[in-house]
Amino acid sequence: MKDKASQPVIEARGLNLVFQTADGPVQALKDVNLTINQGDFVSFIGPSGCGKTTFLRAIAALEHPTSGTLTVNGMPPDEARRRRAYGYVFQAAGLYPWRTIAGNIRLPLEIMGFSRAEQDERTARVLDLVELTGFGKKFPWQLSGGMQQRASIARALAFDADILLMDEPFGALDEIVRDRLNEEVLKLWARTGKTIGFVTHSIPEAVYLSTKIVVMSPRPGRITDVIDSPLPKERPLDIRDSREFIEIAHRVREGLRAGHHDD
Amino acid sequence: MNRALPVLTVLTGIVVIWYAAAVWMNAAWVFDQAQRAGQEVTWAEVIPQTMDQPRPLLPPPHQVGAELWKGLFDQAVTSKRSLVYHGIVTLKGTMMGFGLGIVVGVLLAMAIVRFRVMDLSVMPWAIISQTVPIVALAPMIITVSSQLGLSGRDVPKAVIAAYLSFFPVLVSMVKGLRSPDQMQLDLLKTYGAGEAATFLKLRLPASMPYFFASLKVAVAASLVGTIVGELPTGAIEGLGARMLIGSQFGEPLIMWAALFAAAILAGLLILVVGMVERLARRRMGVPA
Amino acid sequence: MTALWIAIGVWLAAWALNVWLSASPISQTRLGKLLVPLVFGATVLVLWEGLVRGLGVAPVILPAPSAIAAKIAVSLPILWQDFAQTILKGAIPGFLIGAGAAFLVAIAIDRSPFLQRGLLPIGNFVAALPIVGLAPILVMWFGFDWQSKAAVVVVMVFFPMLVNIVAGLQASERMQRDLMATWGASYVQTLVKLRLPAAMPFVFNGLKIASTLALIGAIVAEFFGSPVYGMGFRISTEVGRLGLDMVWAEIAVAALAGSALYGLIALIERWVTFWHPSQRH
Amino acid sequence: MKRLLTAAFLASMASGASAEDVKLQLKWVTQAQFAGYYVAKDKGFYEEEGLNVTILPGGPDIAPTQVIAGGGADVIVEWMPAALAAREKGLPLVNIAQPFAKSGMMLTCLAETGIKEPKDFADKTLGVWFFGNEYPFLSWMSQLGFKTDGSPGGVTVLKQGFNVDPLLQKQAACISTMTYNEYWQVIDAGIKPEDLVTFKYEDQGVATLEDGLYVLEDRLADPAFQETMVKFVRASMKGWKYAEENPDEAAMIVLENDQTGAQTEQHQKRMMGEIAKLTAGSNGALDVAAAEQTVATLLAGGSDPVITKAPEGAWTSVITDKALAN
Repeated sequence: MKDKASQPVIEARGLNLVFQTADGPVQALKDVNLTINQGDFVSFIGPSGCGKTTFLRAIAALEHPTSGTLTVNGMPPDEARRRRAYGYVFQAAGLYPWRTIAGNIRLPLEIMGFSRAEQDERTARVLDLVELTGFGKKFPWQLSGGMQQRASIARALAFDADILLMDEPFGALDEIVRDRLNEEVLKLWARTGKTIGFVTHSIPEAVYLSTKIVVMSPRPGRITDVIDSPLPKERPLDIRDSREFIEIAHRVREGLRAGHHDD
Repeated sequence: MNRALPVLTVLTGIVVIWYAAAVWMNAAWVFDQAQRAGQEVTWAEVIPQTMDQPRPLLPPPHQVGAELWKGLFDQAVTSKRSLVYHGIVTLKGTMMGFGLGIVVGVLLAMAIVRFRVMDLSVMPWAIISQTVPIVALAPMIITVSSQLGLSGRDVPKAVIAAYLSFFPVLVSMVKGLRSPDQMQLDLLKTYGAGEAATFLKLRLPASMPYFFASLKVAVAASLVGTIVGELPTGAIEGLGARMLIGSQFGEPLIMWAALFAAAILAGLLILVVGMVERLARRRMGVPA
Repeated sequence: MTALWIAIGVWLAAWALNVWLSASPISQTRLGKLLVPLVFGATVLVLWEGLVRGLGVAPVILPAPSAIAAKIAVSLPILWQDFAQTILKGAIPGFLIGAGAAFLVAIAIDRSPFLQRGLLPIGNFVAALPIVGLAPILVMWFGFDWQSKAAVVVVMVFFPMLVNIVAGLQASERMQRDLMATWGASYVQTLVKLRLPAAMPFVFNGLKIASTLALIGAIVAEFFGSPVYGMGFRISTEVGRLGLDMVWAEIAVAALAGSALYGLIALIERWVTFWHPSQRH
Repeated sequence: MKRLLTAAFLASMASGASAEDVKLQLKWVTQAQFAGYYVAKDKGFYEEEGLNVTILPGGPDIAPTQVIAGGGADVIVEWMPAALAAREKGLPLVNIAQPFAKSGMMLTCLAETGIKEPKDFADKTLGVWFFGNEYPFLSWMSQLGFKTDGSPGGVTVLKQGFNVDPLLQKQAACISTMTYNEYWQVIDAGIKPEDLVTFKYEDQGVATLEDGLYVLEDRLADPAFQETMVKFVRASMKGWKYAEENPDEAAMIVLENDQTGAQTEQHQKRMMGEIAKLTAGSNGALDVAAAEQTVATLLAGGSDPVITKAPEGAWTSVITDKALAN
């Protein structure tokens, strides 16, 4: 199935995932087929319960599909996890309150056995990348929400994973902070060329960031539309006023609405 | 079944270890006796002899069980040999102490939340009070209460039990009465609510989950207090007194049976308080 | 009777002082937070002294604070000997062994949800039992010296600690455990870097409960047999000899030791769990 | 030491209690050691005298001296050493009757420890009851020249709990026992009398008077109270003599009054038999020579004397004289 030209990184074929709950089985993912290529910025959008987070977690081997195949870099997700293929950013910053910002960024590096010198070097580099230089010695609770989230992105970047998975990373932040962080993520993506999986509720955010937008609908969670964005790689904030942008946003909204009509 | 199986497994493990320990600990006496009589004994002869000694160092489970059964069911409940009778005495002390502890804890908490001076001056001492080993005070409490004309053993016991049980109530109630946030308090202010109304309509209801959560700890503390109170204060009835009497008369079986009766009583108390808590929570619409 | 009136007068004056103090900005300072309870404690002592003197309470019933202080002053060597026997040899080693054992067991059963499900309800139940009733049995097993006292303390401390540590080990957030998983962290790494630090508030909560239990256990156990020194020994024999001033002297020492132990734990807690919301001011 | 009792307490005593109500605090739990009082109550001897007697059992941490000081009892059963020590502490106890003529205390040792006579105690561990009961032992050791602080050549003292375990567990070479109680617990535990060596305090010349009746001196000045005590002592002694003559019946009466429900018939009957040996020959009147011997023993108490000077007025024959007169 490998196509060398497009270099698929994540491939899902006929993926199903059923949770056993107290109220009986819940189909979280149904017959999901998706290919994500090297360097893609893929957004997953859809209402609550559509399985977008579950799919992201399945990629990171935090959930295990009931049937179907899922490969990451051509291997099962568990294997990929062991090879440290992922940087994961959650909605909350999830920083350890007993560690400083630098200590938090260093944590995955310690676990992965980087040398002390390299830990320091990488920590300094990613702090600079997210513009937090000088805050390394602060404790998380001494920082604002936006800064905490940047630190948590820095932490995910520190060990140079191929794939960055972000689960509504800016959901809890206000609009202005969010815009700025969106810009920064784009810059990061341009600079590092990483493959990014991004879960969001926000249509403008999805359109602004992505090269590929995956629209999902709930009960059971499935993909209803995959939109390849024609927007250029360079995206200033005011691109959001362009006609193309509005058209894509419109298509996404239609897709979401269609998903809703279904139930 | 899913939840019972692990517990049963662990319990079985405990019983097995208990039997092994009983053989090991009680064997010394058998060997000693044989030596005094100038005989040799083999382990095969020793093991049965460790199972039903009248004064075992560690009575095996079945011996304790039999004694417990005898104490609980083979006597009229009014008999002084009945563990039910002594259990009721202890229960009475526990409930008195528990009630007193709740009243003191709640009143103190109200005063502490209302008056800053109470908060500053009393709270630190309430914490220190719990670091004073209550048993040291038990003889004092008896003397002082007998001087106040209370010669019965109930009051000193209840005082000791209350001493231990008021603290968890106090701490939880202070937390609970302070749990409404500024927004809720401000809202009531906009309604023109006075201090009393704020207390009744907001602080008190808000503190209830905290209150009920503290009861389990408080009732267990109260039972410990009552038993401790029955040990050195020379109470002549109650499970604590049974333990002491068992120790004093060299009847380990009585002691062990009383210990297990106390465990059963503790289990029942916690069960009942837990049920009250769940009921109250459901009535207040908090998911249990 | 005048002594009583003076004492009541002092009480009222001190209370007024405290009301004023707690309303004034001084009470926001560290000094104020120390001063107000101290004034309160002092007034209790004054009132006690006044009651005893004013009502002429017999010293064999309730000695005055001054008499107790005088007794402490002349009995320091005995008090120290008792303190060493009961607290240093009985309570503290028992406390450390009990807490340490609970810690090891908690870690040992951590990987087995089956064992946890089996042990936790039992541990929770036993933690609520009047374990102190085991004191006479343990004295029979471990002899009359400090070993049996330490054993009583071990048993009393073990279960509350176990329950708290196990609860603490489950206290880390799921998200943080997931993060650890995405980094491919091993069990030990997750334990050391995440779950143990996250468990610390629970551990210290347990330690605080255990510290008061330790003192009770060590003293009660001495009622059932002891060498001819130790705080529990002194209390029970001096009650028999009507040496109530000595009894109260021992109670003062016990309160001091208990508060010091509690304070020490609270201090370490502040230092270890500085990051916890309850510790941030 | 004049204002020993609180004004409040005296007031309550004067008004609260009717003259014929008597509260008796026992030294220990309900057992045949106190058979006389229980017999007197059950057989109606107290009632015949017009008394309403309440018997309060004791327990491990109940000091009768403290109970009477707190106003919890009118009369207590106490050992003379403890009573004298309390008197020196400022609690003016007076012995008004002495139903026990002899001491039942002894030291019981395991023969296998090699102890044959008192001098063999050196470097051994001895179990002693405290709580006011240690005084005769300390006097004895001081007379023998043994230090009790565990130093070499002395003896190591352990505070014995309320049972004979230290001996059975071999934690002590000898333990304190009463002829009527703990000694038999050792025997019941399966140790044969020939495996034991006993030293009665009586035989060692360090006996002190045990179970006597004590009241507060101030109250004795009140003629009405005196009269009540005369009746009380008379009825009590009648109970004791009845118990001596009908030991089995007395034991059963004790058993019925046992609130702990832990006493056994066999043990109580045997105890009653032994107790009868100690009360035999006492009509209730205190043998002054025995009391003086007690004082002498206590004064010889070595470095930490139980009492520092001979007491005055610590016993009176006023009550027994009247009680025995008719």
